[in-house]
Amino acid sequence: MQFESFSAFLDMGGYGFYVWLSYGVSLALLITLLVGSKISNRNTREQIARQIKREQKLKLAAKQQAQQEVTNES
Amino acid sequence: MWKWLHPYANPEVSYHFTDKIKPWFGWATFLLLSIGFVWALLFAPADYQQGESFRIFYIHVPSAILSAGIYAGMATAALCSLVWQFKLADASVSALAPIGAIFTAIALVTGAAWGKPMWGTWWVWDARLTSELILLFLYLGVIALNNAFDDKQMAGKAAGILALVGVINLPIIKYSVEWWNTLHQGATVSKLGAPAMAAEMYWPFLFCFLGFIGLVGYVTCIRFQTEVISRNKMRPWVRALVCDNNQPEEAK
Amino acid sequence: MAEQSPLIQAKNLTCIREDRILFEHLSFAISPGDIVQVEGPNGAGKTSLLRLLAGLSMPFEGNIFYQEQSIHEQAEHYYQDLLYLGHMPGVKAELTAQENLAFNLAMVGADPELAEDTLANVNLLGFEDATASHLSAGQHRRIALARLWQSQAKVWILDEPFTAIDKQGVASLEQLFVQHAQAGGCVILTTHQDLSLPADLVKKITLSYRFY
Amino acid sequence: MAEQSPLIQAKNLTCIREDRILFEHLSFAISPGDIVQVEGPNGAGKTSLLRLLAGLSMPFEGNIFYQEQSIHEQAEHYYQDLLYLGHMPGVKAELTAQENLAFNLAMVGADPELAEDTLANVNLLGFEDATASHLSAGQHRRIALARLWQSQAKVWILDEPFTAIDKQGVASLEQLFVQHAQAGGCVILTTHQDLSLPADLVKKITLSYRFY
Amino acid sequence: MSATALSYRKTFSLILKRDLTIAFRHKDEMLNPLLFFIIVVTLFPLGIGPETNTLAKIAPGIIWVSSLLATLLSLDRLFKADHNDGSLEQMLISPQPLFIFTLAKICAHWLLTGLPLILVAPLLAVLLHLPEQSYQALFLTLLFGTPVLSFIGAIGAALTVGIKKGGVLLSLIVLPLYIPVLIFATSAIDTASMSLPYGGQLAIIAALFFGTLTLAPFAVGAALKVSTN
Amino acid sequence: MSATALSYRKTFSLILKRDLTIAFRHKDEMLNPLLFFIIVVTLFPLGIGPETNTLAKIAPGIIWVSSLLATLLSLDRLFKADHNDGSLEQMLISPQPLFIFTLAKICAHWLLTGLPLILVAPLLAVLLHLPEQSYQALFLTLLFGTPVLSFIGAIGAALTVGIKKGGVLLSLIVLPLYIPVLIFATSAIDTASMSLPYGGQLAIIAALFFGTLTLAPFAVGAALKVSTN
Ligand code: HEM
Ligand SMILES: Nc1ncnc2c1ncn2[C@@H]1O[C@H](COP(=O)(O)OP(=O)(O)OP(=O)(O)O)[C@@H](O)[C@H]1O
Ligand SMILES: Nc1ncnc2c1ncn2[C@@H]1O[C@H](COP(=O)(O)OP(=O)(O)OP(=O)(O)O)[C@@H](O)[C@H]1O
Ligand SMILES: [Mg+2]
Ligand SMILES: [Mg+2]
Repeated sequence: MQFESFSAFLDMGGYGFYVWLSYGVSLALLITLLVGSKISNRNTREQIARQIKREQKLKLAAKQQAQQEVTNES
Repeated sequence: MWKWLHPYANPEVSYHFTDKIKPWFGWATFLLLSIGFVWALLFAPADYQQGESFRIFYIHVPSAILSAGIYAGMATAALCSLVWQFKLADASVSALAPIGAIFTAIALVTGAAWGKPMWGTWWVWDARLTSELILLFLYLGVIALNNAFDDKQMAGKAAGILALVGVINLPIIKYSVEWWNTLHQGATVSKLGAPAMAAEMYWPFLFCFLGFIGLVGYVTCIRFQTEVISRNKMRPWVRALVCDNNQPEEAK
Repeated sequence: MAEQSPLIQAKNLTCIREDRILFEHLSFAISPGDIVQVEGPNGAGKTSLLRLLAGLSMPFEGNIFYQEQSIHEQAEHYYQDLLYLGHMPGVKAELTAQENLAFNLAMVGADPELAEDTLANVNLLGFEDATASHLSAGQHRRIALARLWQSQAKVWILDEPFTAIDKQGVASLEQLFVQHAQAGGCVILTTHQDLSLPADLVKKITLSYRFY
Repeated sequence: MAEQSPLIQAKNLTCIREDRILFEHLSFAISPGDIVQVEGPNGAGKTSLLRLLAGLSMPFEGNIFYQEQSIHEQAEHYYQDLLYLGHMPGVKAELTAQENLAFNLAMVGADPELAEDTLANVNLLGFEDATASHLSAGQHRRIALARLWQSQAKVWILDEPFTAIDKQGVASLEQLFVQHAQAGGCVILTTHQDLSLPADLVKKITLSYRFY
Repeated sequence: MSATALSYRKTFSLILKRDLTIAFRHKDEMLNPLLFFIIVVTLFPLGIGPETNTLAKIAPGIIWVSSLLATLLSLDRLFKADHNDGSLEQMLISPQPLFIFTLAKICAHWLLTGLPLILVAPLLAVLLHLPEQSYQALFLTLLFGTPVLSFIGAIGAALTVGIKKGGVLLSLIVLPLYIPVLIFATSAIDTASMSLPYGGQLAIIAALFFGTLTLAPFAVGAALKVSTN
Repeated sequence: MSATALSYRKTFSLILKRDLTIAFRHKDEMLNPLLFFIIVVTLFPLGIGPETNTLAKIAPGIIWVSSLLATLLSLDRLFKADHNDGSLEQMLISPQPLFIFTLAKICAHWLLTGLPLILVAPLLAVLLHLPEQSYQALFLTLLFGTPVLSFIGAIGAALTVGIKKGGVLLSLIVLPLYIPVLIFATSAIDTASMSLPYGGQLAIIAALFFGTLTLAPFAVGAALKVSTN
């Protein structure tokens, strides 16, 4: 352990601002990257699922329409 | 010779393969980075010249190295996509670009935050700094181009061409910037030499570096999967996959 | 027709745009002498099909053959025999009618001197030196269509060639198509107007609009 | 018709473009309830006439009156009652179908919320969120035409509204024109296709092509 | 029967919103103009050399010339897209007065080229080692000066909208008109760097701003009417 | 029956001639690019101040950055016009190989933007008080450097041709790739001003020229195919 106290740890021998700025920004960027990637993965899945559902609905509607036409003709 | 690669050119196979290796990357990253950061911040000795500010080193250098490494990977993928028409390769171009950009940004920010106390200025037009900045521009260009297309397939190919042009340019840029700076001798800054590093500094660096590599691997897996499924929306296997995965989530 | 080998053959074409299947497993053959009208409501995929046939985009699945060779494998040969006019037919607004046509003719190896006479065919006599941007919508399109009169290409793919063309123009185009077909070429076109050609001359490919 | 005061009156119009007289001393009156088809071959001056009527260009000679006032002297009043769609109908390729329509509706003071339902009228259901550049030629044009269903304007001036529209679309547009005319509006349009409306509903203005 | 008259404000915001939506179809495109300025400004040290003193001396000129050129680069598209797809025609025959339309177009243009410049100005200032006492002057001159660029540029864009090639012609018309802004703005920043008061120059720029704000929309309207015939 | 195959040279000259005709539809427009460069370069002394020494020092940088930006200004139109009116499609399905077409387009672009710059360079050099011993270096770097700008720029233009909004994106892609040319060219001129040999830099620019000459047309072709789908 290189530091006597917590405040010394925070101070970083006078370079606290720069060290914590570096670590803070880096962590923030990395977490953004990680979370952003996960979110976009989930969004893509959800979007595909939504589309599948929509298609099924449209397919059903098309089928019903076709049936109606058949009954109308007969 | 390429026979063994053949099954992995199939999107479905490579998707599942990625699924398998992803958790390994995840755990490795978690372990390595938590050890590395604690070591770097708490236990590694301060530099005799730079004092505690040296702790920036443990992020700065790994991300600087990775920023170049990821570009190399991206360009390789682009080459595969262009020459062998690998559909998956341009998915990895799209997946890698943002990761590389983030690491380049980290190298720049940490470098600037290190430069202020060490050199007394946030920024100088030094060769290394400048070429890192240009690398960021190249990454952002690739990302912007990738996002500008609505069609993912086209986007990946176009971004790949740009990445490839960029990689031909990258050595030229690096060389030119280095040369430019030595010619216009100006406010040159004495750089930290490369002394044989002490072991107690080297180990935490290694942990951080490997941790970052693990992180790159993990995020690449996630992004690659996203790209693959969004390119294969119409294929039955993606549809089955999405339906399986979503049902339990909705049940919760 | 069975004795002739087909000029163009589509096998098992599937086209997907914007995640919508426009058509699936479409197969057909077009022989010399055919005039094929691709029919369907707006958004059915007529233009998409024509662009596939012209090799301008890649099918999601399936293959297209010209004289029994895949069009992507021997693109140069195919393109020598192809004339494609899309919705925007490549008329430069800054050039005059004659310059436009002369360029197009020269690009396919025809004599650019013919441009002036050819323009007379499309009723553009007197407009040779008017820049295309100063012409009416129909005249603008006629510049592009004028190429047909000098074309040596076997395969004509025309996307709504009659847009903005008056009735007389449509009639003379239809005549030209018949001539071209009789000379052993084929014409693939889309139009929302009915062709006034005898029904036995025209084959139809009908695309229906699919919701999903 | 004599008892009604005309909506639009053209007096003695002369139009000259590129040193060619397109028409001379043209006078006509359009009353509420009229559907007027401007006819003529390509380059006859149909578009030029329509642009004059919309106040987009100035006649070489003559005047145009709306409700007995010159359209240039009370432009704001006229433009409140006017809907003009030219060859290029102002659809932004970068916006979605719905955004395009909502903007157009909002600009004339209609409720932009109606956009979604209105798109259904032109068979664009399901394409609300597709950017216009990703639609087919006909669908692109339908976005512009959708405004007609919500229009409160009395005077509709439409330059080749049927371009790229399929038969069903043409039929429903024609119906809409009749409704609009019956409600006291007027429609001035050009088209090279024959209208399938009964001949007594449609008045015609025929421009002939002049060589000099 | 006639359509409800729209308030000027509503019309303005409708058009503004449309233009911004087109520019920012994808969210991340908002970053592009910012990035563009950083890249352009980076070119100068690379071309000129890294000496801090030289850079600091020419920094105001560089930032201002960059913004002139960036404005120019984007002017061509200001009305041309609307002209080509017929939207401009629709605006000309809308019952709302034309100056609302032009004002909205110009505002959108400023938001897309002027504002990003103001936002990245601090970063550019650091990159070019601008003395700290000039920061405020840089900010203020950009704040009042960039709208003037958009206003004046719009007149040129409107005059050339009907011309097929355009491009260079536009620059020829517009650049000479930009010179006053350039001179006063850079001189204000230079004065500030010597810790002298620069209120005079700023006042002139502000006057230009208000002058063009009131006059340009009408001039643009007239120019549009002429050049679309 | 099939059309006579055209020689590559004929195709090339046809396309080149067409592009030049379009640009020179009106004779007087030939002068515009020249005027444009002169005006742009005039902006710098106005923005930076008239001291001879400063100007002479930054002159190479300014001339080169201006030519970078001027190239950029014209790149947007390089393929977009052809894309919008369908000519590009026609080229894609012509039996002639695509690289002839792209090469001709790029050459026309250089003749319209690069060449004028070389022609006015002496004038600009005088305006900016460039030392006389640098004139030759300026000329030579422009001669070999401006084609490189056109070649690289064309790749960017081809990649963005299908994108509706475009604009800044093209600059973002292209400008970073221009940096080596900028650096070597300005450093050659600087070296020359100290009466030192600048053959090294020039050789590198020439290498870039030949490299892009051979590679760019193919890259552009591939990019066009991708982005028109
Ligand atoms: C914005 C400013 C900076 C940037 C963009 C930057 C960029 C880089 C790059 C690109 C590398 C190369 C990594 C490799 O070997 O591949 C690097 C390494 C390094 N940088 Fe920085 N740097 C910056 C500021 C600083 C400062 C201020 C210091 C210390 C005072 C510093 C210390 C180092 C060290 C020690 C290395 C490792 C050298 C080695 O052994 O390879 N950097 N930096
Ligand atoms: N922008 C223009 N500038 C100059 N002259 C023009 C312009 N547009 C059209 N003209 C001239 O006016 C004539 C009539 O054009 P107009 O567009 O009115 O014809 P039209 O009847 O609408 O033809 P079409 O059926 O082809 O649309 C053209 O032949 C042309 O000579
Ligand atoms: N550039 C594009 N990008 C993405 N999707 C497109 C694009 N063009 C068309 N589409 C999609 O393909 C469908 C079919 O378009 P296509 O142009 O083939 O129709 P079409 O049959 O030619 O119709 P029209 O009669 O209106 O010309 C459209 O509904 C649209 O959803
Ligand atoms: Mg179509
Ligand atoms: Mg017309």
